[in-house]
Amino acid sequence: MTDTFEPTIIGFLCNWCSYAAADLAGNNKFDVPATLQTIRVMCSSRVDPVFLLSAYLHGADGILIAGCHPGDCHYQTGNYYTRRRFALLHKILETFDLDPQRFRLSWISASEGQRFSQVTKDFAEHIKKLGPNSVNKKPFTE
Amino acid sequence: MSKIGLYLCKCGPNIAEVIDLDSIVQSISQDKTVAGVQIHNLLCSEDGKKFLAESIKKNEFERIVIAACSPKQHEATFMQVLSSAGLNPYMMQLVNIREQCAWVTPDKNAATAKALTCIRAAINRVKYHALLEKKEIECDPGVIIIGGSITGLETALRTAQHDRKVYLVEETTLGGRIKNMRVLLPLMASAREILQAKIDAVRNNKHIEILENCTIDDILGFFGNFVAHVHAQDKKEHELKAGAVVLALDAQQFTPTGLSSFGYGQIENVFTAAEFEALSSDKVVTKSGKPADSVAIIHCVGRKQLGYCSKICCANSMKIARDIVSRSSGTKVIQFYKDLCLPDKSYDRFYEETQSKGIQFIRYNEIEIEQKDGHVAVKVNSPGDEGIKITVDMIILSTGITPPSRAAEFARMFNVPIDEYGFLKQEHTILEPVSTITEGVFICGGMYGPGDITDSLAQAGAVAGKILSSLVPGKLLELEAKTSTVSETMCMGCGACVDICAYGAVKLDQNKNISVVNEVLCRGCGNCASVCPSGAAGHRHFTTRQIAQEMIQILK
Amino acid sequence: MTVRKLIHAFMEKKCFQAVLAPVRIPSGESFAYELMNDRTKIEQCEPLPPIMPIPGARVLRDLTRKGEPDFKILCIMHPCEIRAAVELAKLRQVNLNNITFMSFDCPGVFPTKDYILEPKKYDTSYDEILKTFEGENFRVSCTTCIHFSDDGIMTDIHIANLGINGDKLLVQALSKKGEECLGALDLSLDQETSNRQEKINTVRKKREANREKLFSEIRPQVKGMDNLDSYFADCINCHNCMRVCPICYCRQCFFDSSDTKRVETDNYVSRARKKGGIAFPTDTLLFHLGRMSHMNLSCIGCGACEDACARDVPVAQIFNFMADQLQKMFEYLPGRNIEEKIPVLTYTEDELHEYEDAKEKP
Amino acid sequence: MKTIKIQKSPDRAIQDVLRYLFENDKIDGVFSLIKKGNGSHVYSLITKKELLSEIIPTFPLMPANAGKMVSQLTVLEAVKKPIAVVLRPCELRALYELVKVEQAKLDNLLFISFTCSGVLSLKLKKDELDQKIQAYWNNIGTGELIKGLRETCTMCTEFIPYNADIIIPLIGQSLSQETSFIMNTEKGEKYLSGMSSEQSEENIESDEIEAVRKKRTEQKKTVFSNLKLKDLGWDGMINVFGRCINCYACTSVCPVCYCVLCYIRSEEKDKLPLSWQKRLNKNGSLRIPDDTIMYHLVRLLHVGVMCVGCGMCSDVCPTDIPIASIFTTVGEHMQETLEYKPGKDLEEPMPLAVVNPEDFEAAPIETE
Amino acid sequence: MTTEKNKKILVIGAGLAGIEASLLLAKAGRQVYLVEKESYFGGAAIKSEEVTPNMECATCMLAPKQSDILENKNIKLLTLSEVIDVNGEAGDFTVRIKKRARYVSIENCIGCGACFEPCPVSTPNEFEEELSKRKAIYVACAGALPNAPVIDMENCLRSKGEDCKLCKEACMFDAISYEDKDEEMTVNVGAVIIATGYKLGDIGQFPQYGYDKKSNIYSAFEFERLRASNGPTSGTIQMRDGQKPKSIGLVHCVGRDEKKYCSQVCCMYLTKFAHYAFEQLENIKVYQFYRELTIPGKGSQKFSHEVKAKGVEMLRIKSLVISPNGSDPPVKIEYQNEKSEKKAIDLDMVILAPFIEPYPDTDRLARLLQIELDDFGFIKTAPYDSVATSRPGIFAIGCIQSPMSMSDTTIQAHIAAGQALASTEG
Repeated sequence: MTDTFEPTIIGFLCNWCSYAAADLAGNNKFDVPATLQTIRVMCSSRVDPVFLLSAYLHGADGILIAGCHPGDCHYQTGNYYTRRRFALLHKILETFDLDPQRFRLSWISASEGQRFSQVTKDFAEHIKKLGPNSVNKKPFTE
Repeated sequence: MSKIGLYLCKCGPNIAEVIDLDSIVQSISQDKTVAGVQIHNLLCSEDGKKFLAESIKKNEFERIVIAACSPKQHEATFMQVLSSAGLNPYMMQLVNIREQCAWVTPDKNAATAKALTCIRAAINRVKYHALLEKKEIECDPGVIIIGGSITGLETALRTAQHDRKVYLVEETTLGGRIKNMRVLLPLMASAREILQAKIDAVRNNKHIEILENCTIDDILGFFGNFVAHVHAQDKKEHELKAGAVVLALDAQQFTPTGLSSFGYGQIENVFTAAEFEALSSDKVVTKSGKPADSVAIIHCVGRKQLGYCSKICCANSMKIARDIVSRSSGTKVIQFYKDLCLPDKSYDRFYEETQSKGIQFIRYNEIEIEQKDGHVAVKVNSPGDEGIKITVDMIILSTGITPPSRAAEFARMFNVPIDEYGFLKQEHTILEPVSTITEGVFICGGMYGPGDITDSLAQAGAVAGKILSSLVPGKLLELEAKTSTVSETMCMGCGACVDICAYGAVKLDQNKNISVVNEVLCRGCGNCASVCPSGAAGHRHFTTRQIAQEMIQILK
Repeated sequence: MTVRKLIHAFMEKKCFQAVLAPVRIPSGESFAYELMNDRTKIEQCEPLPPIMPIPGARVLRDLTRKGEPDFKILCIMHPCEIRAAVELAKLRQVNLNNITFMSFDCPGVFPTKDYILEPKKYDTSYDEILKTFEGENFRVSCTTCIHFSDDGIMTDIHIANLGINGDKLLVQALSKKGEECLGALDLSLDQETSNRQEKINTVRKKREANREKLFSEIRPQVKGMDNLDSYFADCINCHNCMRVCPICYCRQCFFDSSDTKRVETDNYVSRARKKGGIAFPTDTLLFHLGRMSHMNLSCIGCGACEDACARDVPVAQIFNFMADQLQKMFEYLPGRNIEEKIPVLTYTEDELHEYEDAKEKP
Repeated sequence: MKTIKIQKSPDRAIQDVLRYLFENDKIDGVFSLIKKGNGSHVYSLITKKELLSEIIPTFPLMPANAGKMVSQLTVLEAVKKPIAVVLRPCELRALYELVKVEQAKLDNLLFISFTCSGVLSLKLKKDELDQKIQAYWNNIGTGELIKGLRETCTMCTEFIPYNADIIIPLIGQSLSQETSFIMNTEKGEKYLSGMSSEQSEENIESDEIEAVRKKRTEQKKTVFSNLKLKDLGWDGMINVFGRCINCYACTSVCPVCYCVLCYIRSEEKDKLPLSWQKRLNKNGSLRIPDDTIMYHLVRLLHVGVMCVGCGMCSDVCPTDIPIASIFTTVGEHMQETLEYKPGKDLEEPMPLAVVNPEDFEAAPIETE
Repeated sequence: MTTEKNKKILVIGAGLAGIEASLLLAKAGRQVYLVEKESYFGGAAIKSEEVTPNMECATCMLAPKQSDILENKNIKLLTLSEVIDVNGEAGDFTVRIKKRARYVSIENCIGCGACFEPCPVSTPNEFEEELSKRKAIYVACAGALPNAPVIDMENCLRSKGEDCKLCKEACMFDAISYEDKDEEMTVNVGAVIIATGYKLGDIGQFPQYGYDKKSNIYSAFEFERLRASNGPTSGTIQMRDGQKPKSIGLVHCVGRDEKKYCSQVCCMYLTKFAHYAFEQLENIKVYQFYRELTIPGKGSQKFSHEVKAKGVEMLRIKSLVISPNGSDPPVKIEYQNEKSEKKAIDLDMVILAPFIEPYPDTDRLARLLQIELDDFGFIKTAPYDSVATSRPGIFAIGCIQSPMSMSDTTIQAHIAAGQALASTEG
């Protein structure tokens, strides 16, 4: 069953580093999983934890946030806040055992096309192993 | 429900060969979400752009989705096309089905499926796009320079031009720390002459208004429109209006009082380099007035405590040494150094010449200074031979450079962060070295960090460059359109957004107690939008609604 | 000396021009906060009422959000209410200028629902409880509250009523404000504080035990989507918990806003299609988890949410359980000190690496 | 009127009908009360016919007013494909009111409802509920007012869903093994036509119904007189609303309180520090929050005429204030004076909306 | 008498300095001609993975600036171009520019890269310091801008008389035309800014370092590319044989004695290299062979201490000789420490920090512009007016006038922009 399973992975990419990396991966024709759907934001700090929550509760199988490496933020400090918010949400998910492993925060710089491909492939694999987000199979729960 | 037009770009075979555009056209037309779909071979080509503009006009589309390459490639291009077609350029969403789909997805079906999803998401998003425009505001090209140091003088001279008023505010009198110097690196030129030349130039420049013996009370406003309140010693109040503020205060010298091993303040004839330079006498004499036959100059005093190499001391010590021998030849000068830092291509020569003048260099690890019958003894252990002991008449401590005394105060005034050494943080160490995160507030000289006169003048010139290029008389200031917003009806004024904004672009309105975004300062990262629990803070073109719509569609 | 006398003394010395304290409502079955400057009125205030219908922090917010009052007010509240007020002050919802807090050792309060049905019964038992701090039927949050005394709370004047015998009052000044006020009075000092500390410790031990027990019971109940869903099974999305929460200060909750509540029909239908059906009202879990991510770091565990729940969902318990972990994670204790920054409004550069996936080392 | 009969208990029968509609692609989804695996009762939008077995439309519990729920579903746009909505009369009336104020769209909705003998209070604990249920079914024929019903239900005389497309008479029925479906509208006929089952003619009105109506009218009188609203006065108000904790639960569950942000919480109502001092010095004391009674009166003013008396507000009130009874009674008076019947006819204009528009404008409806 | 000055500005060299200067000038509303010799722009900076002292990602830093250049209507970027003649005076220069043929039309090309694969030629990739191969039609590196390839005619089979059309056939946009000719254009400008930058000195001239392109003795840029995640090994530090090194030697001051000047930045970037090594290689041994440590200014010392703390062996030396070792480890360094003791050590990998020298044929450029050079061959600037050359209206910024850090380069770009604006006012 799970081998036919094609997950839906949402990737929030910051405009300056990770989105550029995704483009670079494209220029180099590195593989990127077709199951990844990217959403472009100016800074990873725009990614409100509530987005992640609703993405998950509305059935996303994997959720990735990617931004500039700490210290490289195009907006000085944005990604430090992103990290705190992500950690906070992650802790909540851990405690309730709501598939924390379906969420990932990665730092991918504009030159790391290869890495973008690697990170997304690994993540997609990892999600495939986890199988579909159970929320989708439960009528009447979110 | 406004008419949405969808355009698919084949990008030659780049997209078309991998993604089955026709099937996409089919399924999209089935959802009836768009008013029209068109495929084009290459939208970014001249004829592509023409086609796009005409087609938009002909079909009276109000919102456009373009599936082509990365926004980084052609978003700007297509936004222009929209404007030319009479649409607001922000009524478009560009879907990246090349770099992030066709080129990275070998499996054609998968690629087509992925493309379809992104396109649907974009359609669902563009429905909620709002009309945006780049605002333009008037701004004052004038400059307020704080600090009458050589840096301040230079900045004034470089910025003072017709149509640009420059205010030079100095707490005492013009000149700064160069006043006490005899000669300047690298040419051993006369400090007084150079300084005097600058001061005269400033005094004779009709665009520069000098406010000596004046203190800044406060500076309000923001880039393009600052208002400073200044009061003179005679209690006279001034109000200065300008577009930019330059912090050009002089740095200070590290005072080695705490460091017992150098005996500073306890042992006679131990001077800091600055003190020594300030000594007016032509001959080099000890406190007791008799000529100093031997002088030891000790490098890197305070480097450990400061945590950085002050860059200029090595060369400066050589300068002093050479000044000494030139004034009283026969005086023996020894330099005790750790690492020779000679940050100028001419300095290796300078060093050789210095040596050739009989000035001796000894590397030290540890050093200790003590009184010895009227003289000063230097106990050194240095690599190679341990424990030398030399007696001299005078000791000069080459001390490090520290931030201006009022650095912190001004940092607070402009909410500019301070680095761990007490200097003002640059907006970006490499790309914006003389700017701060508060737009329109620039730093040079002592505010910037340790450096010699060449550095100071350079920084001054750089500040001038920034100001001349960004505040052009008569030219309006164009603002970012994708800024943050705060809903007056929803905001409770908790100030979370104020706390996290790196640019001080969000401020609390004390009367209404709600947050207000200053669009001049906002760079549009959207951090405030996600820290705001109630969603009162928003991010133009990346509204919660827009992002949610995109996301929900993907998950359908 | 009684608390009321003390308050009068303060008023006479002009330490305050008004008092904000709970007063029994005319019909007698509940309490409400009143702002008073009239002596006879103050006579009727109930410094430590057996219930907490509206958290004082919310009251103080109503009073001071738009600016400080230009007269001094003494606020008499339960410790948790004061801690909440301090959190709100950090969030600029409460203005503490001209506000002086008076707190008590708190034995806990009863669920408002129960109390209003038979106030007499609860009143009598409460008088007993005040002596021993032993009692039944408290709010669950109260039985697990360890900040019931003067620690972990930023108060000004603390009245120690636990372990103080009879007619004496142990009045502590815990801030400059507090000292000034006490300084204004000439009180006969009496070092004798009997066995207060050990009594506090016993109570705290007991509460800690309860806390441990409760949390270990909850953990399995909320593990996994199904359990969590059952935990909130009866929730009807009235958002009462949020409205009575002393921390939730938003004029309008994000989860009531049109961004969440007014979306296209198709969004619901397609969600329903995915799994066969969705419940209405939608997004119950999103609301609770989202609210958690918004306010839980500041949650002071007063239990108001559970108290106000129309369907007796043990909201407070799950929120306290989570708050305990989140607050430990950032070594943050809400209401302890106004200088302490709320963790999501600050950062340090070198932290939380276990949550990020940085450059991997090949 | 055209009627079909199905030899099953109501819930089962309704499931059959819906299954039929599903299988013949007459509907794309069903909106109804269901019982979840974990025992909770919620409204739900169902799109798989396999899940029809979960629905229990006539189960006497109202976790939320279905009218409000359908409004959430259709506030921005009408549903694209037909959906059958099973709901109670008062919920349908609420929905009609919401349509009038542009908060819902009826297109593509098929309404199935039934003569309603009320619902049990949400305040009942699980075990209480289980006992009450039996009593409820036993008395449904006679319409005996059993304990545990919502007070407003006991005094509700609008228990016939005149606007539903299909009406199932429950009152006066034995509820043994037969359920009738009266096709109240052409739409109803269109949908049920072709369903192979026993056809007949039936009327909604009946002696039992008349009896129940009487009973409830009596009850209404008693409740009203107990409330003693007439000689309540300010002190009385304080006694009734004194324990309100301003949680606004009544607003958030009220089907006809549709504002995104209630006027009472809008920033116009924020207190300025000075406003306190004046009043404090005048009265010597001041209750805070000070606008509790004001709030209830404003709400009464805003929605009184639209009140359908569903009773949600009382059920969610944490301090047991009989809001519903007060609103229903006063509401009815207002409605009588304005000769307005909420939820009866879409064409009937909103009386108050004409009178005092600002009240509504105060709360922004779209905050984009 | 004052003649109306020409407001256009010519910027030679599109590295960090040229980019920064051009953007400021364009911001002020000025027309800028940005002349770049290479087929891509970005200069030496884009070769680095990270830059000191904050170890920021260089690409992330420059990419936005580069796209600003490409999108800015006031800036005309001329790649593959050189200045061949300059006449006139400050305020009114006439400049002739030679534009070498790209054989690929930037307008038509959409940068899909379909043309690379079919090209039969394979030749060392200069951008990658010849650590990898490229085709005759190529882009310098992935993500190079402008996003269009160039044909290197020396190596193209067509220059060897063959009628190879493979790339042309592969291109669907008819972007390739073998008929392209070099062009000349003349522009009139009011001021000229020279920002042609530097190159690393040729180590070959100093036999004692035993440097060649086959051994495991590397020059700085070779190592920089090894670490670059868009480089030949996509960022994996490895020896010629693909093995991971166990020990690395970093050699400072290569050529300082001979050239008689300090190149300013080597100490810092070698420290960065050490950081790279520790970041990537488990229990790696790192040795630094230095004389004087030049790490001036804020932040630098902190960074170097942090790296040292990871276990760098700092060896202060008087002299040293490096030689391939045949055996394993493959490199031998014999050195004399500051106590003049002779020592020797065998290492897997040695990285040399060569002196920084002006960009090739600066003297030609200087002759064209009639400006003076200093004794080191850099463009001579005034002592207290650091970007002014010996001729009014002509400014020199960045490493073409002296080795300097990136931040100093930016500072000079800012100055030059300011002075160019001022000097062409009115």
